[in-house]
Amino acid sequence: MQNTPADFLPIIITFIVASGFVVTTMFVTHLLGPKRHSKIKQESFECGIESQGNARIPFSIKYFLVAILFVLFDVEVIFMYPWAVNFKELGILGFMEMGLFIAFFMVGFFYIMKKGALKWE
Amino acid sequence: MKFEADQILKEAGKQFSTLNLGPTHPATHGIFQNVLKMDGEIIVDAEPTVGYIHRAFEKIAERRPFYQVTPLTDRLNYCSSPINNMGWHMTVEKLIKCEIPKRAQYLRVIIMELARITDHLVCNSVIGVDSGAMTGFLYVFQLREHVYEIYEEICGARLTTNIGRIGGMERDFNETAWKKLNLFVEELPKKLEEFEKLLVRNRIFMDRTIGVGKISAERALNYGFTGPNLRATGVDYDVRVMNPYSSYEDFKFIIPVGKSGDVYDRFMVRQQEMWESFSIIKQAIKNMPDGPFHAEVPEFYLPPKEEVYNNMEALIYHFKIVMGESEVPKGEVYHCVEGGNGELGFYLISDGGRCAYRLHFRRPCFIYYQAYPEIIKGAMLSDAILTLSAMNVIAGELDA
Amino acid sequence: MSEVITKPNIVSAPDGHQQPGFFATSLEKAVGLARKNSIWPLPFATSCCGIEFMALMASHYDLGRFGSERLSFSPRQADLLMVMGTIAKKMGPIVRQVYEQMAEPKWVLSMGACASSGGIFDTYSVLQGIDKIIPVDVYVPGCPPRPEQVIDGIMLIQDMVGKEHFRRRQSPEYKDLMTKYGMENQEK
Amino acid sequence: MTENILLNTVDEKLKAKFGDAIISSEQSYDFPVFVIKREKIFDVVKFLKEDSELAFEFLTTLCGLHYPDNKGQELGVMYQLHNLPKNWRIRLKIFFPINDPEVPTLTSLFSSANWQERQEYDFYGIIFKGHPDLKRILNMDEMNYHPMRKEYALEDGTRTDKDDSMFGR
Repeated sequence: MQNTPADFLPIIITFIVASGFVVTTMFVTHLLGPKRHSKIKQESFECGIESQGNARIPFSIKYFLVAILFVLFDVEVIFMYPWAVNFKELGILGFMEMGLFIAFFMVGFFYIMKKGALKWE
Repeated sequence: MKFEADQILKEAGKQFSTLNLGPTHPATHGIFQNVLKMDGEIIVDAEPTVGYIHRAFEKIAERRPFYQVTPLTDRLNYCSSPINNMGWHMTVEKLIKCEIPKRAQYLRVIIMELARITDHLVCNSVIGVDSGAMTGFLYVFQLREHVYEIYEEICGARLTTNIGRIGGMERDFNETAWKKLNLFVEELPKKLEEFEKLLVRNRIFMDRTIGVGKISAERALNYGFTGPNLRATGVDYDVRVMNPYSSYEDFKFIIPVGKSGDVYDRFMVRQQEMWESFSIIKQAIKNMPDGPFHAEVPEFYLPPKEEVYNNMEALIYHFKIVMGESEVPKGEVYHCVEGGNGELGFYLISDGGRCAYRLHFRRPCFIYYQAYPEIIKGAMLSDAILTLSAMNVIAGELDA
Repeated sequence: MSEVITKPNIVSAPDGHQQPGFFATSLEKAVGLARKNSIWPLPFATSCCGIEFMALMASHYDLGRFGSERLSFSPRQADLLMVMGTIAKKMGPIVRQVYEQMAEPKWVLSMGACASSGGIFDTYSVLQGIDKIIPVDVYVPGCPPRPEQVIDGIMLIQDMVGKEHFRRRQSPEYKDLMTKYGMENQEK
Repeated sequence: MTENILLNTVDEKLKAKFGDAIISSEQSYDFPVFVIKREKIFDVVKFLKEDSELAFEFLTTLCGLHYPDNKGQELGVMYQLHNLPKNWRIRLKIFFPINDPEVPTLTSLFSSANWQERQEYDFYGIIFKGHPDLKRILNMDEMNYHPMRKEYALEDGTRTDKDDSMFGR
């Protein structure tokens, strides 16, 4: 099965259409939407009162840790979707393969639990 | 910029970040501001600011004749305005020492208990909304609409009802009011149970509310707690039982009491109180005495319109009341009712003139919201928001 | 219910040139139609009108039928500032700050007598009507207004949104209105 | 009448303990009312709270009063105490001149007095000595007068649509 460059045409077209849609909508809304800049509008919204102090202050690593762990396990779930869709055709072999895949993640999860990354205090 | 970096590093030692749970915030259900000093997710200190809808009720009350203060009172705790109206009317009746007939008292009890149910419905469903369960709110608001319809039959208004008069009720319940009331009484248990099933044994709700926003009974009393928040800590103080008014002594009902004073106990106390109010309403409907629905206090009770148009005394009394010339006994009186949030007291000094010389409202929300910083110290931010809605702080009553 | 409604009433098309196979209308009307039925309200609820707004959002009077299902509590994604309830003088600067930080095009609906004119609270501490600090498009009377009255106000707002010209926010009258309220008109 | 018994018992104990600091004691509707000298108010409330038999451990409410015409006693504060187990309620009043509105604070006895005293400072300008942070609570901080005093008007005068001639004012 030899794929000639012409076979990639539909992919390119969809790519162009997608990015074209994004660019045109951004451009059209920028053009159509009325704009009125003012100093107060540039300030950050602080529930209605003037904001004091600098927003860029150091906050604890725990937030970042929880966020990254979430992304990690979220990506893991994405790999499960194609497997879950044709779950029947893949049969027992596919099931064991996915079981192995999940086992690797469980090892990582067990490590996290032991290191106490998810404990908040 | 070198200086900027040093400054942040120096501050990184034990520097708390301040978070402003500001005036316009969806979680505060009203207009309060709390500047929270946070260490990560834990609240270290809170500095509340109130008074964002201060409308000077006490100053207005010194310039209005007695019957015109009622529309003021139903903007205090506007989730259960009939209770405030009745409280004010009873204060004036205590001042002029007038005894209102049994039927009017029973009608008042029905309306007050309906208002208590609606107040607790909003508070409990908002606790659900703040802990993530939105459906409860939408189910329960349907019940509240049916109670609005009953109010409309009696006094024409939905929310700020201005119900009742000094000396009794302005009119008896008409035919459709009774029909709607009986319809509501049939429908309430089913809907309330459905709402309870949603939240009470819900794993997430229990984890989010048990042990959150605790206050001990002794600290609660020191902070002047009354109402469901005090009963949640274990003190069974209820004005309807302590000094009964409007013939509450004829009804059998228990006072639900919590144990640990946390959000779950407050929720359960309010839930149980709704069942008690429901049973009071049924008792009131069952043995409703007949007779006049207002007392014979002509110089205070506005005569019905048809009488005003065709007999002389009613016209004179009507004129005297409306122009506020009816002579009021001198003296000072304090009367309190069990409002949606606690003991709602009216301290009235009258010098015999057209208006009250001084009227002070004992507003439960204003008094127990002082404990909020102490309760949320050391709690997580999301628990602080849940505690705020569980204490049912109503801005109108707080900043009156 | 006398007759069962089978076909839900679809929003009527804007007036335009209709021929078999195509339909031509001005871009303004098409964009106005889209904006009109997807207004995101900012519920600036302070007191009793806020509870009536809850009734308006609940299932009985459902504001979601008019496309304003999604409430936005931050002014950045709000089109309509619904000021509901008493605005004290302490609250005035906050209403003005939230209004200024809303993205154009923006509209203001003042619900209730207190927001529109100070209502029954003509006292030392209440701002007598929010049109003293921000321009208001629709006033809804009532204390609190019934949900039907507010829906009528929302439909008035929808007409204004539907017929809004693109150049309105740059027109001289709008600029004078802004300077009258002391809001600066920095061009770029 | 049960109230009179309460009036007499509390009256005797207070007179025994404080003598002439209790200016007057009478029964008004269902409340025994005691007018007390301003300096002794803290000790009286402390005594009422800690006394084993009286045990008034709940401060129901407190509010300011303004009588412009009785000279030397223009401003006043009313406290209401409540003995929950026995359901006894009493009312204490103190009066003092307007040019020296100093009153000892009760925040050390009842934390609920904190904001209520701030409210009375905001309304009447009564300065509560020893209060943790006595500043305005309900009104704007920039307000320079105390609005609840009798001489100030209710309206702020910016309303043009209400012309008083129609109301006979």
